Amino acid sequence: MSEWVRVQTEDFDLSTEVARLRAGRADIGAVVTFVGTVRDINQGDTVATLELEHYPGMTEKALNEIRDEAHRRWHLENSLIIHRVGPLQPQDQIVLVATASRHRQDAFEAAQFIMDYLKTRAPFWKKEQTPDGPRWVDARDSDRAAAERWSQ
Amino acid sequence: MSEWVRVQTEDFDLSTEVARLRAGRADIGAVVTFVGTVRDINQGDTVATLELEHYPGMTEKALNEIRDEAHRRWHLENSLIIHRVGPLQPQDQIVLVATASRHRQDAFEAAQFIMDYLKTRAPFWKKEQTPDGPRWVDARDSDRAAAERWSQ
Amino acid sequence: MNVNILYFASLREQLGTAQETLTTEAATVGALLEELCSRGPQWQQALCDNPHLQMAVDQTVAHRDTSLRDGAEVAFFPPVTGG
Amino acid sequence: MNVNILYFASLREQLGTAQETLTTEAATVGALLEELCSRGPQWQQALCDNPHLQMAVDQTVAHRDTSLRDGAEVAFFPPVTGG
Repeated sequence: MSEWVRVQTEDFDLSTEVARLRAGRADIGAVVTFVGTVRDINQGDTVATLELEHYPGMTEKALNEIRDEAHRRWHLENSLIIHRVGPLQPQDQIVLVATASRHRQDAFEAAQFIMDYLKTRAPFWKKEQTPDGPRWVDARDSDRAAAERWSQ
Repeated sequence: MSEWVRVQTEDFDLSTEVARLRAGRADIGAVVTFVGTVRDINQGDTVATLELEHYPGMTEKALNEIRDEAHRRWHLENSLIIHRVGPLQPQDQIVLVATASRHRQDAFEAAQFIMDYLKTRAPFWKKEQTPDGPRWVDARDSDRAAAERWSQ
Repeated sequence: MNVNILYFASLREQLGTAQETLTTEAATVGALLEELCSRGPQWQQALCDNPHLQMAVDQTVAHRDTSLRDGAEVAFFPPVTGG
Repeated sequence: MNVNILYFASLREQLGTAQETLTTEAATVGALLEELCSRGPQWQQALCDNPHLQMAVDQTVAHRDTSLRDGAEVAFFPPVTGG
């Protein structure tokens, strides 16, 4: 697994990860982070826990490809993707995407691009425990549309 | 000064601020942060220190107006703006904008909007110490263009 | 030849299997799918009648006409929902 | 009437002053500017000949035709460069 792409069960600390991303790089002027968190309500139902399944091996490969593509499209000094798997509770952190660049536009666009591609291309699946029992989360049309806007 | 807009000489901790932003809000699914940092090179010259001057009173007023406008334009659960003043060194944190929403598009767009407006409307001025002496940083055309794209 | 087949998420639950090794003459993912779906209505429904079915060969997104080689890792899964 | 005038950043340095209280009959920011610029070439150059001059009245962005009231806080400054 690359130093800048991690799939893990443990939580992560935002300050620690951003410090690592920036370490020794005085040409960074902008750092954008995205943290996805577990909401207690999804599609109108209470979510008690969330289980994140993934495809070990392909996940890391897909995330590295997305990260590489972001570095090809934007001028980035560094970037980082962490995605958690296993059981999660409401308010838990799920995913961190962090991008560092000289000027803010690159960092903002690259972070959005990575999230949009991750949502539609990285093999993770969410299963929610609701009062009506477990259910697999459906893919969202809005995520597909968001990813398509980056097509060249 | 509002709880969610601060102008201060002290540094800030990203994790602490994001935890405060999210506290008790289980309907948040997305948190975007932007951190602006001091680069050691600007316009080709080495920057030894940076001094940030501001207009006390108007600064807080302008930042609150920008934050309020972001909450009018996007569905945000919360947001936070911290801007430092006084002397800063390369790699120091200058500004934090953090936005929290249910879905990521709102958080991403609102954070970009706040930064673009802050860059062109909040009364801060940067003075750099370079090997050729002190100089006031010039406003950038690209910042004006970035702010204009949000005009209705 | 032998292929290693993986099933994920809702597909894994519907089919009651996460992994199998299959000896097959299928030259493409599409041919392999036909072979699997001939096992019965449960397989037909989960795989061949599923308009959202996703597939990968050797951990790269694949299509029905993607070729198979001996020892290939083939995966079937629903649309992804991470992030 | 009296107005409190503030100068920031490079303007403060050029004019060698950060703040002054002025008794004036100027009804608008534009009239106040004319009065200040009549002080000499340094003022003319920093304020009236400056195409990038920014201004605020009572901490709100203002223009040359913005009205003044007794006790107003008027500020002059260059384009902002924070963030």
